[in-house]
Amino acid sequence: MDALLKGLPLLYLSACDAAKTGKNWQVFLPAASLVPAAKRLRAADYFLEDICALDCEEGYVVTYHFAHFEKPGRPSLRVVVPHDAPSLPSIASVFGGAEWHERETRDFHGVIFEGNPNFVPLLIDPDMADCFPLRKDPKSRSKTRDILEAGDVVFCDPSFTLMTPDAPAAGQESGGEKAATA
Amino acid sequence: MAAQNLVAQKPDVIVADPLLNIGPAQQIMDICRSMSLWPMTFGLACCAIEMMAVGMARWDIARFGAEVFRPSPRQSDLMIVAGTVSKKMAPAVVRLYEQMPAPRYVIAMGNCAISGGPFKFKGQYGMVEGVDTLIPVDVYVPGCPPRPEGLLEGLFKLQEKITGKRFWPNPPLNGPYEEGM
Amino acid sequence: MTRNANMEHLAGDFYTNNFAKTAKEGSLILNLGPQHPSTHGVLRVIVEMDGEYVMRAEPVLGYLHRMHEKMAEVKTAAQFIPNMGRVDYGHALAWNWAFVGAAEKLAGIEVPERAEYVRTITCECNRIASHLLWWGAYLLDLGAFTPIMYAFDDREKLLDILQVPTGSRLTYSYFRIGGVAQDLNEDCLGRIRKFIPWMRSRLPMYKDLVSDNIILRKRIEGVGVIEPDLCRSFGATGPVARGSGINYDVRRAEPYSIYPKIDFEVPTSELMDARGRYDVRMIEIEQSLRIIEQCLELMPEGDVLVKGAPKPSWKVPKGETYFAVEGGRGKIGVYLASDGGKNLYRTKLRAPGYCNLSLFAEVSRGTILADAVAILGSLDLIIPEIDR
Amino acid sequence: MPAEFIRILIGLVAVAASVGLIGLVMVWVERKVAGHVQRRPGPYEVGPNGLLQPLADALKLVGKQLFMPDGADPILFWLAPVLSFLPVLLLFLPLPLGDGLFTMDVNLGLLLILAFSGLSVLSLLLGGWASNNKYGLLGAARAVAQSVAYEIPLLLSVLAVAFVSGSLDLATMVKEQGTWPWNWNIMTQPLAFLIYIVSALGETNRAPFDLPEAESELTAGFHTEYSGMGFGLFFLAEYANMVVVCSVATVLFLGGWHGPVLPGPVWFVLKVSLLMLLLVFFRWTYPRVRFDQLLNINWKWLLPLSVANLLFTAFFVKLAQYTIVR
Repeated sequence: MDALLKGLPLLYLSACDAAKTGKNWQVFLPAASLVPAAKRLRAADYFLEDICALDCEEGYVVTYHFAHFEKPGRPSLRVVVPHDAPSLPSIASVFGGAEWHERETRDFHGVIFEGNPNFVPLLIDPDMADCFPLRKDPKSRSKTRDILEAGDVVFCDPSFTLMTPDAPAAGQESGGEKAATA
Repeated sequence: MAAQNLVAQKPDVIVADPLLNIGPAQQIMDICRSMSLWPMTFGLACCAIEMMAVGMARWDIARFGAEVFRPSPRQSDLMIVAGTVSKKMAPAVVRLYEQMPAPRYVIAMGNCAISGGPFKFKGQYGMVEGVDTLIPVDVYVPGCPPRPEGLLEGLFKLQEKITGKRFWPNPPLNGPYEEGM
Repeated sequence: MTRNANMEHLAGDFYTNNFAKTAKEGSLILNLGPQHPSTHGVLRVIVEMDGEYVMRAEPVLGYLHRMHEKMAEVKTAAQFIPNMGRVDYGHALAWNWAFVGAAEKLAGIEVPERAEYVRTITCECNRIASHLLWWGAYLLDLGAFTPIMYAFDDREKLLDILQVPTGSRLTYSYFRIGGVAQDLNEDCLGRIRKFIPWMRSRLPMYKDLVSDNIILRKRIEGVGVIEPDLCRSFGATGPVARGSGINYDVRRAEPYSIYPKIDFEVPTSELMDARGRYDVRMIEIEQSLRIIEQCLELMPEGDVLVKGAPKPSWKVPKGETYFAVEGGRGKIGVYLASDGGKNLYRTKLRAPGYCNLSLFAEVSRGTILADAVAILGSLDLIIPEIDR
Repeated sequence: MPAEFIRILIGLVAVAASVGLIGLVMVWVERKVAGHVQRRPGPYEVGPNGLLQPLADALKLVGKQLFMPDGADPILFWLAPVLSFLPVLLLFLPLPLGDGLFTMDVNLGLLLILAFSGLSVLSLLLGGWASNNKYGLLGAARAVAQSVAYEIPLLLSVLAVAFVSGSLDLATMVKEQGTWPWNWNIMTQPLAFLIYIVSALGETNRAPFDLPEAESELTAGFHTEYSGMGFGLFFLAEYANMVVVCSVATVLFLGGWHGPVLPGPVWFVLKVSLLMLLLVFFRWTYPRVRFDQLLNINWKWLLPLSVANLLFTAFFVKLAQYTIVR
């Protein structure tokens, strides 16, 4: 995985315990490296399992799960998009199947995928397409690091603080909440 | 669709009282109607499989003349709402009902069609809680999904409703039950 | 067709209009569904047709969106199991397994060995039932009315078997976090033992009566060719991928439960067409019988539910996980994320049918309408699973 | 000729009544056969063994609301079902049920049947087109393409038999054949018989050639929008067409009313029933063919074969004449 994404600007890369989390690599990317990373995975014959958005305090963590028909393992690419402007480039041109997964993510979480060829509501009635049912209300959001496993860190960009455990346990809720509602 | 009223409209042509009401003729027609309820090929969810099972060899709804599943609503008499009606599906259900020629009957099969069933919860956003909020329902068959016997019993109830008489014996209360295999 | 004032109500809804924007002048736009005999429920496919040829097709989903992922956020993990029986009524136990397995993985619960065998046996029985359902419905799509009756005949026997431990015919919620709800009793095991040779004797008849029928062969051979690369691009799995020659089966690729101990083959077909997918499914029925047979032999005595199994109010420990099983339609994946609260933080269901169907638009381009129906059927669609 | 006129009138009434009856019986037979093919009882509870089932269906259909969709052509829409049914009645007129037992003595009976049977497709076209429904339109287009195509091999195979008997009069054609099966035309024209049966399936839109109403593709095809008796008439016409097709096959190939021991009409009805049963069996056994395959079967196989058959027949008939004259 390390070699596969060499040269791309990454934020965070860690090896995970597959027996517990079901994935063996997790990579946080800046939105700009998403399409190139997807292209590399496509060239390495990976296929897209699904796209899953997670509504956390810091924003929507959009996870792309990949798998391979011959090799074991499940690398996952992750992009964090802010609550107020959830927008990502579409990888539908790389993985044909991503089109529907992206539309589904839009239906549930309201994440916009720029460049999706047919970006209309898929699962939800177009009349109530803006209800975004899986968005959580700010109070019930959790922090990313409370849910996701840090794993064995291979690389971490200094500016990336999502997974670093914060020293003061207090102030966790009130501080994050303000940021989220903004 | 939001602007459009989803609930089935009253038909433009109200069925007028017959000029000459011949009781026996009416009764014969009722019996014919009840013995020839052609359902529409219209499955929504899990219950649709049990609806299919009713048409299959083991239960064979054909015995009661109701195996002629018509794909076109124009030719069917009975709409078996077999499954969950979502808000997205609701306009289609209403339209299908309106496309059926009178006299038409509706069986709400399964808890979802009756009340939203297991999918009715606080904060639900896509479910019609009971198909009877959209179209008039004649018989409710509860279950999740109802067993095929249940649907057959629903059919008998509908026949009873049409003719005012139950044609088939009541099921025994304590068996005998069929041995499988 | 010309439009006039009194046809305004036929002007089409949001999707039709959206689709028609890019339609060519003079082509016919046809809505198959949401009520249409060949869409297996409430799938809707908008097709642009030139005569009998499908120029373009767009599936429209969501007519059976049942908010499973939302429900997971208002229920505890154990309370959510019944939902899994309703996601895919064809192969409900695989979904049971995927969810329960994910929760066990996250909590690190070890399942008693007998429970693993019970799970495998029931799940494989359910897989046969699922394939039989597909087989009958597919032939109905192709205009043969009789095979479905025979398929349901066999399926009923399986349902009778599964009814004993699970208590229901279709929407099972039999697996528990840490095992299964109850053991297979002697009655049930005896029925399974009787069923295996019986089903084996039926398969040659299916082959003679249906699989080798010249009309059927002409209808499905060379129809809907899916290249392996297309499977990769769209994430198609299960019999669809195997029918395209990809040897991918989650039971082998990401082994779980006792499958590593069991000797079975993963059938593939190099034909890549509807015939390939048909053959793969028919062989899988045989293989499932083989698996059940071996399980019956190897099954140890013991508990079927781990001691101190989670109660309904059990909280899933913090963390996230992904667990995949092989369902009748392909790779079923359940992603769980928990913050340690009462309910699950996020549950994402990866439905194989969803990915399989997404390549339909690609494959159906330029085919005849009847072929498009044949392709749609060969993907084995269960709509509740796709819409979730 | 008042006598002739009265004969036709009585015949027409009898035909109309019997077609209705045949329709009812056939509905029952079809559902029962389907049931037995599928190992279930079929209609069972309505009347003894479900015998009253078709009657209930028919009365119910009569009592249903009639619909005409918005934007449909009112005249053509209602004309179509009637038009599909009436010509079929005429087809029964020249059919000889027994020696001298026919309604109208036309010495071009075969021609009359072929001419009027071509009309039925017109009704399908009108019905599909006038109902302002896309499925209907597609079904109608299919019906026309299919009917036009299958008319030709049907005609050619029939013509071969006409060559052998040297007449277009149905009664004469039957008389040419003998009592025993080896005296029937099927022995001299087996290929023509096969072609005829296959084309007949295509002409009557029966499975596996039921493309105009292909359920899984076009919901109900050309009669998608017809409710109640409009649909009922189409339904009835289908069965009536089947009867005609099987009767013609009996007359041309199976020796008509000829047969040992039993009286002629009984044999005739028996043979027709067996052929009908065969068609019913086809329907419940085979999957549906695809549209291009349907046309391929016709243009690439049936048509060349029937032309070849016709040429051979003509050649041998000429040869036989020549040798006999010698």
